[in-house]
Amino acid sequence: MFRLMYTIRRFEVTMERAHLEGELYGPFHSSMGQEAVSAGVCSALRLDDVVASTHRGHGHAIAKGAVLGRICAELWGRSTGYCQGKGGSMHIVSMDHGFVGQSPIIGGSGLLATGAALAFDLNREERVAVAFMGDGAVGQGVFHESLNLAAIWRLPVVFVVENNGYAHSFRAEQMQVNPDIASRAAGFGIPGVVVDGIDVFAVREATRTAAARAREGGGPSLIEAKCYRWRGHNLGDAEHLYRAREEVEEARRNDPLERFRAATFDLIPPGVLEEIEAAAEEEIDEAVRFARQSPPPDPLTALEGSF
Amino acid sequence: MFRLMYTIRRFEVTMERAHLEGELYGPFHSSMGQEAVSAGVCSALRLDDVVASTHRGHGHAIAKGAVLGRICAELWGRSTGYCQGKGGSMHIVSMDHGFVGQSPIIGGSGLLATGAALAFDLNREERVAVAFMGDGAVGQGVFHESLNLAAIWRLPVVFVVENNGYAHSFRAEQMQVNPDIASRAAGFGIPGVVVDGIDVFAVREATRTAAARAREGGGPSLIEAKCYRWRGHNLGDAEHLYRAREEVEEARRNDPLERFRAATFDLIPPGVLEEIEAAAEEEIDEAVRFARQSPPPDPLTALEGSF
Amino acid sequence: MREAQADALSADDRVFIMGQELGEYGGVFRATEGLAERFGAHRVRDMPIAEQSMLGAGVGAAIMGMRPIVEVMFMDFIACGMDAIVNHAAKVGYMSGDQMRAPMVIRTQGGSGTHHGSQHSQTLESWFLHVPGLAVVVPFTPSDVKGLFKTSIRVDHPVLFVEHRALYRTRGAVSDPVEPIPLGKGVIRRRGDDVTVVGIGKSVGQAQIAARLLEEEGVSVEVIDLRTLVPLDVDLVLESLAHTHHLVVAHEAVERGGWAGELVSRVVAEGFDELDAPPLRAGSRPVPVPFAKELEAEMIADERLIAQRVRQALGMVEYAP
Amino acid sequence: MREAQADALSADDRVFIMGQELGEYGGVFRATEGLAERFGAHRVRDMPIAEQSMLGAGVGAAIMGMRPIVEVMFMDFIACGMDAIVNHAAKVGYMSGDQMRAPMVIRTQGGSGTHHGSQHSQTLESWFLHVPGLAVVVPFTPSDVKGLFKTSIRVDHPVLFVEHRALYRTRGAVSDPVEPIPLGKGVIRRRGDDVTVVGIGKSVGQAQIAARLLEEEGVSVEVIDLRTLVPLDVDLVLESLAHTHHLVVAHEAVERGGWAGELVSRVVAEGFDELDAPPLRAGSRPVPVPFAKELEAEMIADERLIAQRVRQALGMVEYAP
Ligand SMILES: Cc1ncc(C[n+]2csc(CCOP(=O)(O)OP(=O)(O)O)c2C)c(N)n1
Ligand SMILES: Cc1ncc(C[n+]2csc(CCOP(=O)(O)OP(=O)(O)O)c2C)c(N)n1
Ligand SMILES: [Mg+2]
Ligand SMILES: [Mg+2]
Repeated sequence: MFRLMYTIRRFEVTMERAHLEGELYGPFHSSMGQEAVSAGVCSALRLDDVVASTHRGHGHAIAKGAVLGRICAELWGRSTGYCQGKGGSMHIVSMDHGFVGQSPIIGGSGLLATGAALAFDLNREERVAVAFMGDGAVGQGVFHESLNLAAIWRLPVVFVVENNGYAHSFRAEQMQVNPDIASRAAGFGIPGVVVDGIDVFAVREATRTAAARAREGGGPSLIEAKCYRWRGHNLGDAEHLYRAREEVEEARRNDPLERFRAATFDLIPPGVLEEIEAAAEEEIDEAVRFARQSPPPDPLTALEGSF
Repeated sequence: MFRLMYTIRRFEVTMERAHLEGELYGPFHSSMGQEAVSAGVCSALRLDDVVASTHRGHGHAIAKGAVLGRICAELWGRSTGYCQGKGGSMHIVSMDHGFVGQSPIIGGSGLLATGAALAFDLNREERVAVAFMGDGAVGQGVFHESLNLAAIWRLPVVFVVENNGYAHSFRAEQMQVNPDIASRAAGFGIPGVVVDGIDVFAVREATRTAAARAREGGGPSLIEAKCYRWRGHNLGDAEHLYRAREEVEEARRNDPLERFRAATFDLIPPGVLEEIEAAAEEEIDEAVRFARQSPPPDPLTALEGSF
Repeated sequence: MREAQADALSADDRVFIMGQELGEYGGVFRATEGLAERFGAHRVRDMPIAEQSMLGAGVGAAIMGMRPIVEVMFMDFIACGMDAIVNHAAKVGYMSGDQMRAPMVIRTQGGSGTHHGSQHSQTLESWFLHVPGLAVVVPFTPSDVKGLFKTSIRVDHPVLFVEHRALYRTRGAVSDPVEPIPLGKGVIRRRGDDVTVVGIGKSVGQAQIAARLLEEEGVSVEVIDLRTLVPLDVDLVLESLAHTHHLVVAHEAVERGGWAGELVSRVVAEGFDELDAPPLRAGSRPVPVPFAKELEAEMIADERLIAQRVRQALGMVEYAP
Repeated sequence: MREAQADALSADDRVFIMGQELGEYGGVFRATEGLAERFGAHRVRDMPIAEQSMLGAGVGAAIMGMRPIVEVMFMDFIACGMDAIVNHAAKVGYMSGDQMRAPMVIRTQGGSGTHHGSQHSQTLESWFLHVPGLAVVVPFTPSDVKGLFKTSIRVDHPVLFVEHRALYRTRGAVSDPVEPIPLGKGVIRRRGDDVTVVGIGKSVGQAQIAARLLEEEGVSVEVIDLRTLVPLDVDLVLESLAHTHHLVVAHEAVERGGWAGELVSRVVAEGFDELDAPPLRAGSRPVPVPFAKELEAEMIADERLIAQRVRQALGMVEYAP
């Protein structure tokens, strides 16, 4: 789990730099600060469980096992990317790893996961579908439709709302009267819990419970993971218009990686984490090399694959 | 109130007959059995409050004061109808009476009422907007979006869900895990109450409370009025496919008109209600005459009024 | 339609149906009658009223290998589920670099004639020509319904399958077993020499009626049923024009922005020299569909309008939009 | 745009703005910067992410006499609010027999070029030609933005007002005070003799670039900016054709099912004899907009495609779709 979290952190740092240096293009939404949610949720899943994600999905893809080189190559718009350059940062898919796609249409991930769970239910498979969503998704009607469908059909879905405090510039308190998103669950007759999204163990535990329940036919659950978005909404976001630098600094003191270190201080021998870090960094460097060396897609492939 | 309820009842009976005799065309959704909700809600409102309605809206229109002759003429597709024949049974509007329209797109009435309330809020007017909705609307995402918008902006809206047990053939229990629709309110931080939709006094009381709250800036409320749809979903509905005749007969014993009579037995002198009935019948006959004698619209008017 | 769906359910375990009023009720137009009993309520699923999530869940199930049939009761309600169709169903396959596909059939029906008013009478298939990623099928005869459905449920892409309310009671011979009909192949429904009238669905029937009317006036009309709008069988139209040199394209949808514009533009670009006169369109007037029958008759395109456009295309009367 | 909105807010109490990121943030494209401070957060309202109810509440407010400006951040998200626009905004006035009107301006922006991928790059205004009840405005120059906005906010019907992301930074002289520009009147942006190229918004700029390219090849191009799609200024195009006799219609939207088909059909029906060659369309290829720049360049219609279509229209090279 530390490896996952560290990889995500370094990945975001590295991609951000590549963007600033003009090597990458297109929108970029960093998941920095939210690593414990990605890692905690996905480490509680099986390989054949599936995850649907959002515009802020790098962490989810990595945590679900997608290959870094192919993610990088997609961000670089190369033919070796997961989507052969057709997707980009907001549309990574790795079917091999059950990462069934991102929907940057707010609320869309809930639909995809509900549908996947419906497929599992029809095929009597013991698989679970997870929808990552932002707190912004809670404004959307489809969020509620998904909860309701999953509830009445007892579908194996875990809805994970990453409440990082903001939907772009909009604070969660401005978007709903009741600040606990988990409270929406009751109206649909499903469990709703709040977890500390900085604590990877707490997230994993909550996900395990929800996934086990889903697998046993107990139906969906809603997990609200409270966390904080360290970066601007996207690269180039004029953050200062809506939040103070001090607020961000304060929040960053609550670092999921440091929290892990502190929690495992007595358990993990010195040097082990450092080794993991080095290995992760090496993997990322390698992925970047792969992306850079990959050829761009053949333009004519743009015209293939659609009715 | 008795007059309203009785008028609605007789109106539906009369229109149904005109339909069966081939004089009317198009879909027809009878509100028979739900008269106490229409009358209870609307009698708690002021003239300049507004009501948005659904496909099953005759009762709402009548209760809000719309003129019977012009409603009839619209059902007959005549030029003197409220919408000059462009609307029909599912699209009555009477701006003069604050009956701002029906939306047979399930969930649409909630949007219209929320928007009207927004206008009142912007203009600092002490007016209230009511959305009538069926239990079926609770499946729609926009139902939840409306509740949320009205809640965060504390808009003067009263959402009235007429839970008549069915959305066409679909029973409320099949559509949601938690059978009390009012329970959805809590997730949005607004009051939600269940009332007996057969008891016109209870409905009126609940509406008064909600409307007063809205008028004082207290924001929206959700009222669930439990009632029963006496007729098929629409004229020609194959009811037997989904509900037993006995169930309907049983429910019809709980007649809102009879309930009113029983409740007021000691208060209203004999003969008074009969006089009211006679007057209402006369009014309906007159309305039908007006519709029948009105000319059809000039075909060319079909091409006017739109970009 | 019922048989087509039953066949699909029997033939392929991956097929299931979602929609409102499907189970006990058998569909408001009876197209799923008895199917829930026969195949179970899990494969013929009644839905709450929630178009966006019904269609969206269809996409989610499709990418996991299922073949959902999703029924949108009235085409007007497609507007409630547009995001699921346009942004998800039509795009997930392409965007993923073909790692996934979203094979699903979105069944719906639309059109005027039952006096349901403006929000229940629209003909909206033209929107979907403009949405790359979807096939659009609009069958006319009962045997085409079956043959095209058989193909649609097997295709690896989402298909919008549009029926017309007025055609649910049409009867016609259906071969057994029915052959799948390829998408993108129109048929000539009637041979003629003077003008080609092209339509889909209900408009084909109206074109045939118009052809009979015009026969009395000495005009010989060829009628083409395109059967699918995506793919669009422009070649068949061009072949016919090589013979008739005059074209009228008919649809009940509002003329402005309707698919006839696409066909006319293609024909003009690819077969300008075959045209002896401007191709004309016979579509409905640009207003919502009103309730009253006198009003509806004024704005909806019907056999009379088609006949009039033919006369105009042939220069028998002057053209007026 | 910011000034246009500020003017509207000052001039008319009934005007207010709803959308995401509008208040403190000033809009993702800065079109509402400072407005919340100046006019108050109740008149410049930040919205949760809920397109359907944002647009639907706009309709509800409009029928009570307000004049909402509703901003849909990316045109792609219009699919999430389609029901409110199509079934409500466009129809409530008509259906009510004119007892009410729903005057509102739905602002949005779309198009490619920022590599946002398939779900954030669409150009979808063509759908709305097919929705009677809405005006569709697509301005090109900064002064047209102001002039057309001024009219749009005063019109008694809903107006879809489409901006292009690439044009937010365009500068240009804007007269003060700005005159309202009537809807349905195009302008000739460049005079030419050999061919008329018609576009809207960003495509007008591309047509001008193409015109300069073609000048070097000895081709003289007339460029028309339609400014609004509904109403559609067919007369101006016909006038121009009386001079040039050749037509190319350009838009970034996917060619299949796009509005160019409407214009071509109208022109052919009403001005067939003026045409020396088939009118051609220059629109994007029928696939979703991909992320990678090489792929996007292949499918998006741009100045090179426009120039090529002009050559084809003039018979300089052979036509290939
Ligand atoms: C349907 C839709 N509306 C609006 C947007 C624009 N948008 C993109 S991200 C975003 C904020 C999302 O906030 P949240 O869900 O909390 O996710 P976070 O960015 O915090 O991870 C918005 C409004 C969108 N992508 N989709
Ligand atoms: C968006 C949408 N989906 C489906 C329908 C079809 N439909 C019409 S009425 C109805 C049932 C409505 O049930 P409910 O809301 O309980 O109202 P009731 O008929 O009981 O008054 C349905 C599904 C519709 N009109 N609109
Ligand atoms: Mg957030
Ligand atoms: Mg009901």
